[in-house]
Amino acid sequence: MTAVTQAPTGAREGTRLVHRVFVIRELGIAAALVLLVAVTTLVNPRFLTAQGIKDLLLGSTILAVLAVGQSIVVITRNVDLSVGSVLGLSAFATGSLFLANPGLPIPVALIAGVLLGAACGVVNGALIAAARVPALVVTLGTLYVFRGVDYTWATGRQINAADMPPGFLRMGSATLLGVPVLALFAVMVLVAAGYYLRTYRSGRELYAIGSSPPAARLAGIPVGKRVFAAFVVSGALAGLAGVLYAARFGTLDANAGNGFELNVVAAVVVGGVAIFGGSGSVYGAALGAVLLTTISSALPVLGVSQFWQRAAVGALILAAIGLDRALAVRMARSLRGRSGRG
Amino acid sequence: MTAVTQAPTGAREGTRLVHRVFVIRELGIAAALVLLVAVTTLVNPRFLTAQGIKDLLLGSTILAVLAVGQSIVVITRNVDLSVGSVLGLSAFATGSLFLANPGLPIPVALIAGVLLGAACGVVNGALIAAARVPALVVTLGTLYVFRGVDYTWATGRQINAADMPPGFLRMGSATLLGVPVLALFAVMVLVAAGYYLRTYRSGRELYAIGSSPPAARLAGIPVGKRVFAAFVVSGALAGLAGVLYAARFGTLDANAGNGFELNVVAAVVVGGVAIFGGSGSVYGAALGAVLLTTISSALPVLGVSQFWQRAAVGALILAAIGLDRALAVRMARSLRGRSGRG
Amino acid sequence: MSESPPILSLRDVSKSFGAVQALSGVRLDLYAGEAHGLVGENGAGKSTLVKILAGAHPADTGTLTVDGKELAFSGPADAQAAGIAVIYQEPTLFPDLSVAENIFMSHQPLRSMRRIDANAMRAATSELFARLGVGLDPDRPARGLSIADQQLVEIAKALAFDARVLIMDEPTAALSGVEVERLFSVVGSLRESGAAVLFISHRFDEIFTLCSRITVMRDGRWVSTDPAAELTVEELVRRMVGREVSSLYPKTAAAVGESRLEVRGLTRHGVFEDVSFAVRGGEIVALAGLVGAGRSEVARAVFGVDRPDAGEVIVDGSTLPPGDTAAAIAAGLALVPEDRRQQGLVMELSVERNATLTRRWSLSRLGLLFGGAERAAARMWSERLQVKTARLTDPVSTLSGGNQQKVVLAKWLSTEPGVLIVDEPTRGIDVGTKAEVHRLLSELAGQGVAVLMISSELPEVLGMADRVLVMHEGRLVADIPRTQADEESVMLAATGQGGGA
Amino acid sequence: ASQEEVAQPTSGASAGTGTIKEGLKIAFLPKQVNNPYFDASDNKGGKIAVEEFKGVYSQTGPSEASPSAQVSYINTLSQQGTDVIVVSANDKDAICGALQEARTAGAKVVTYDSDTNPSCRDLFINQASAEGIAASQIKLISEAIGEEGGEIAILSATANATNQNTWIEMMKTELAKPEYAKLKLVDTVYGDDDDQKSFQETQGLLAKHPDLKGIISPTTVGVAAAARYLSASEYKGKVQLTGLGTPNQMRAYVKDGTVKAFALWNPSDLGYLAAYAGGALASGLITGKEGETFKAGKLGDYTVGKDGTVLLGDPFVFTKDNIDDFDF
Ligand SMILES: Nc1ncnc2c1ncn2[C@@H]1O[C@H](COP(=O)(O)OP(=O)(O)OP(=O)(O)O)[C@@H](O)[C@H]1O
Ligand SMILES: Nc1ncnc2c1ncn2[C@@H]1O[C@H](COP(=O)(O)OP(=O)(O)OP(=O)(O)O)[C@@H](O)[C@H]1O
Ligand SMILES: [Mg+2]
Ligand SMILES: [Mg+2]
Repeated sequence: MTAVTQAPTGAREGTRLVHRVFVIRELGIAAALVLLVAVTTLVNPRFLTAQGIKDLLLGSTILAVLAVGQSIVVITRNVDLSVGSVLGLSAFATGSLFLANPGLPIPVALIAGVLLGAACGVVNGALIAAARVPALVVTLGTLYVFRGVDYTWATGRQINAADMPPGFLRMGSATLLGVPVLALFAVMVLVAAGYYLRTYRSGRELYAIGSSPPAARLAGIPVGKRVFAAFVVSGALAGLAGVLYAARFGTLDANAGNGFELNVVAAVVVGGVAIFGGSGSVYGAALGAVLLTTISSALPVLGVSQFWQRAAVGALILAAIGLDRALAVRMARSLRGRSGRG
Repeated sequence: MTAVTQAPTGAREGTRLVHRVFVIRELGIAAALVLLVAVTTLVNPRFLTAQGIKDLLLGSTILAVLAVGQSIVVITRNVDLSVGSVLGLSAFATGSLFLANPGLPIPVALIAGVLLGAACGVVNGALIAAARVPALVVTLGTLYVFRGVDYTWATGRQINAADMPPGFLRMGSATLLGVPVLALFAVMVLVAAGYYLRTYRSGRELYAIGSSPPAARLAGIPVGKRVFAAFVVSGALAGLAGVLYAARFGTLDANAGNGFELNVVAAVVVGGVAIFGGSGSVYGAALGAVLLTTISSALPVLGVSQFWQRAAVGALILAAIGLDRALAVRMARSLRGRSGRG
Repeated sequence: MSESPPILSLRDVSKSFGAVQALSGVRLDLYAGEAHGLVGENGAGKSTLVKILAGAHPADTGTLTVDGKELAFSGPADAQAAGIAVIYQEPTLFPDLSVAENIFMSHQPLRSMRRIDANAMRAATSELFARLGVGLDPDRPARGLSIADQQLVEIAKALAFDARVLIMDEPTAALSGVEVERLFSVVGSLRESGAAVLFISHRFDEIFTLCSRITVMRDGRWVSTDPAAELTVEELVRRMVGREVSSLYPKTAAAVGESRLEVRGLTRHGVFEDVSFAVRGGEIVALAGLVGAGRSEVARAVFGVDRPDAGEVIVDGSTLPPGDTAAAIAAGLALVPEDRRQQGLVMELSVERNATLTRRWSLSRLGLLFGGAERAAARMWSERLQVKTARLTDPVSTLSGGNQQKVVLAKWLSTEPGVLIVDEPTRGIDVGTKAEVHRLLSELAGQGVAVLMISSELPEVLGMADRVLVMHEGRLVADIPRTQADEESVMLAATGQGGGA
Repeated sequence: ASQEEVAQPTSGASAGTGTIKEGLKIAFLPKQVNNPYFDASDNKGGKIAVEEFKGVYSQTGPSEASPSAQVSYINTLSQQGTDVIVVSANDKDAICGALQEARTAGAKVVTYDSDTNPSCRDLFINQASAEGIAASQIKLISEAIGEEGGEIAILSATANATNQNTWIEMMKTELAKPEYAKLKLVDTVYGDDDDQKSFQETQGLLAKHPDLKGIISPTTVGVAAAARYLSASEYKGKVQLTGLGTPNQMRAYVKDGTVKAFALWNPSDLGYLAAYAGGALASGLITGKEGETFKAGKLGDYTVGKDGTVLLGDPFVFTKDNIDDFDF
């Protein structure tokens, strides 16, 4: 109560800190990224040539697209473990589509992949709504189901670069003003998702749902509908990532994207999206994805044994946890100080 | 209140149903298992020879041991994603130990593996207690870290059967009265864990914690200590599973147990342990593990395309979710009927 | 007023939760420009009525008419669309979002292309806060707000709606006098602009200041609706209670013995300060105060759930280590928490397991529980408390609310405590069980147990306590013996306007 | 009971004439069924051979290459009274017990592509000797780089892969020869048979070694990933690549000039030979002893070598000129 009549400057300072804390989270990853790139470039200047930058961006694209979708789901206090399988399915579907219709225009393949992914998202969303069971369990089930469908469809076939139109493969490595086309997709997705989450009512409602589901329900937010939509978006982005995967790697079998789910969750966590919803941004998640990929690319250049790579990813996650914890403690202290009765 | 003075028979029926529902969950898996084995045996009678049974049991052992550990953690409303990595580490350690001390007695190797696993569990438990961050995130981090340590240690080496004492390898396939020795380990672990959870105060408290952490804290239960202990047990069992893995497969590299974490969670879910804690039993989880392994063995015998195997696992998870949901609805209805005024 | 048709009207509305009939055949009319008071005892069904008006609960039967049109709300969004804004009794904020966003969630001001206009939203929030005299920064997150600030944000949230019907469920419970005055002037201007206001409060002075008509509810039923001018406080209380109060409170005098619980200078910064009191064996001491005064927090700190910043707790002469619940239990303390479903019981465990969850020492050897001993102890206590259950192995979630309450009591009584702290012991249980619980408390005191009872129900406090301690804004402000305790003296102390200490 | 089943056809055979009996049940058990390589070896090689000598062909196996997965398949095949099990072992030891039991039950066991312990099988059909592979890889990269030579690196599969490690050792021996004095092996990295990892490791190699002239990737996933990376980078044509790959995977990159030549045994021939070897075993024509010979249809005569091993031959080299003759 006292705070109301208290020095308003103190209040302002407190909240400014809170703001700073939120920005600090993303800045922290960005700083880690810059540091990593700088050190690696010092050791080996070739790391940051035009080709090097292109490789970094291309390498992060697929994980970043998945991370954007995943963070939308995680913000609502859910999780989508099926993204790796959806990516695999969509990648194989893209290849099959080109195999069956060699002259297919690229946008059609893109749309088909996105639609297939969205359909998988619809399955996830519908099951979660119908079974009222944690998304973790449902998407664990569909992880296996989608992958099984992929296996059954592929029956051991492999689709190769020669089966796909050269124009499509060229998209996988082409650049526009030095920026890879695939990365442009990721940037478009990121900016669109980030803008939507910030400036549209339904976007803000996703945060509200993750922050407190009962309060969201009382506020008249259609919780079920929004969560459903989040899963459809996540599926659609995984579908898009599948098409990008096909364009980038050219060789496709039923194993594409196997095990990606945990990498994506790791990227989201490193990017500062709270796993229990309500806070974090897609920008952070995308930065997390870039950081994780860059680590994998930088370690070989730095001459660090590749065996350490996994450990580095793990250390990064634990460091992110530590940072989050420290920031939370600091923020709680500043907020407590200001609203105290004393 | 009215129901109390109302027809007591109705009340009795309602609660009897509730009881039935709890048992039904495990019976459901057992029935599915029996049905699967029966149908497969009808198709091919050799599925159920002494050798067939032995193979089934041996195949399920490692997953069952992991599932027991995992369900103890899940019951407390946590999850341990690092078990696959701990298994890998412990398996490689066992091999290295025999490599360095060819004459090492088998029990020493067992104890070493369990201790190593428990040490990993201590790391998990301590991080969770210190960071107060969801276990999902922490164990995702240690999943990478432990695997990274494993890689770095192995540096591409492989340990082969010839490096291990024949007695140890014989343990991997020996039988005692027709039951494989490894399966006996699993049964011992299962019975001990089941008995402990049912009849020890601290075991009971694990359920209380998962069911309602604030209630548990008010009841004077040392929540932090118990959760810590659950992670240590899960780690120790993953360590034991690693030793069993070494005995069974004989060939060890740093990839042992890669990707097991999701299979284990799947087994636990199929076994009816609620992912948000508080209910389920280790028996159910172990049955879930046996069912998942049996499906994989039965499909080829049934002549079902092997590509369907993953889809079958997914379908099993979704069926388990459906069963849980149906039971929950039925139970809620019976309770409502029982306590309604009408 | 009654010439024009009501904006909103309810007829024959009933609602039950399992065994509890929260509402039956309730009616209510709200007219444009009126402030309508709604009073009733705890558990009379006021909040349930609010939730039905808000679309948060569907009514079992009955009709809801807005502007002459019969409506069926399928969710809160429908009620909002019909122009109904609600301040719930418990704050419903989003901790991660900013205060401004909390206020405007789902109806943020928009600019082109349906985008949120953040600047307009911030400005509107500042303006609302200025009207209410609140000094909060619109950009700070809701996490960490005090109960009073949360309540103010809730009020701002409802005002932001420009609603035609504004429903306020105990909005003033945590507010100070200045803030209440501001709120009333805002409500006054709303009324002048033609809105209807439904106002729920336990403070009669507020009801009479603000409201032109008053509806009384009792045990989920509509009792009366009359112009405020035709009513007196005594008449209201008579209608609310409607029964012989004395039979509800079978307090028997007990021999008061040694001091068993002593609290000295207990402090948790920002929550309560320097709380000192003592409870003697055989004595029932009530801890009264307004919602949010800090009573539950004191109980939790005494019990070691929360670690106090300063002060000590002495049980039977020995000082407890701070923040150690197990030690408190071992020393003979027992706490029946106010939120039983969340904190008191493990809903999935059976009655017997719940009942013996805290009985750690005598039933176990080396941590091993002997099924027989456990079952016997559970049966003994269930019988003494007359828990109605088919079997002791049933999960607690299958019991009615009152029986759950008894299981919580059994759970703590089975530890044979020397000091029993009960927080809102009769919240949400029906009249018959209420009397049973009271009888039991009195019986325990008779056996020499020191009982500390936290209660927001004034009749319960007055009927049961040997001594009434009153808290106001985190401080102990009065210690009133039974003979001098009456409604007025306790309320004055609780609202910080008088009292001794 | 199972022994009787197998014993019977033996009596009808005429061992002296050297023909394989008809009606033999021959089952292929690859490491993993959803793998184009095994599709080629089994369904496009083994199957043709089995049909040539009028046996009954089948293929079964796990969808995931995990050590324990093959055991139940072996048991099933043995229970079904299969005469010959042709298996590519996911684990040297894990399936040994099951194979021994199958042999006790009367089945002949032929391993191909990836061997078990010699004691657990009758014959191993070796696709190519380690020496042969190493020699061809070094020869190909040397030819691709040309006279002046330079730095080369190896992109392997996993660090634990036994066959990869053997080949790498042999390549080092090969490089010590005077004709390769100008080639210098500067690095060995592991792509884990994963597209993305292989991409990153290739990137890393090129960044770390500015003067790198050539990459050898003796793994099908690795060579395709490296080719895809090079084909779309500024290094295309400047850094040479060779390795072990399948024609379908590599077709695009051979045609666009990223890769001049790469090698692989013909997997169809491997399956074909394994089927004939199994047929000969089950017909009692050979027993698996060193020095025995048998005729493998269109491939001609083969001799059993040391440790019951039959060598398919030298790796086949694919170039722009012949790649369109193959489809696997
Ligand atoms: N969700 C629920 N489930 C079960 N019972 C409920 C639920 N909500 C309310 N009740 C019961 O309905 C009855 C009426 O409760 P309600 O909250 O409407 O009372 P109230 O008049 O608002 O009391 P107070 O003055 O304490 O706020 C109580 O007996 C309560 O226990
Ligand atoms: N979760 C919380 N976050 C911040 N402050 C809190 C929280 N819970 C309680 N408080 C503070 O503690 C004070 C006392 O709350 P408490 O629940 O103890 O009151 P009470 O007197 O028991 O009220 P009630 O009648 O509701 O039980 C409140 O004013 C509030 O400022
Ligand atoms: Mg209320
Ligand atoms: Mg309270």
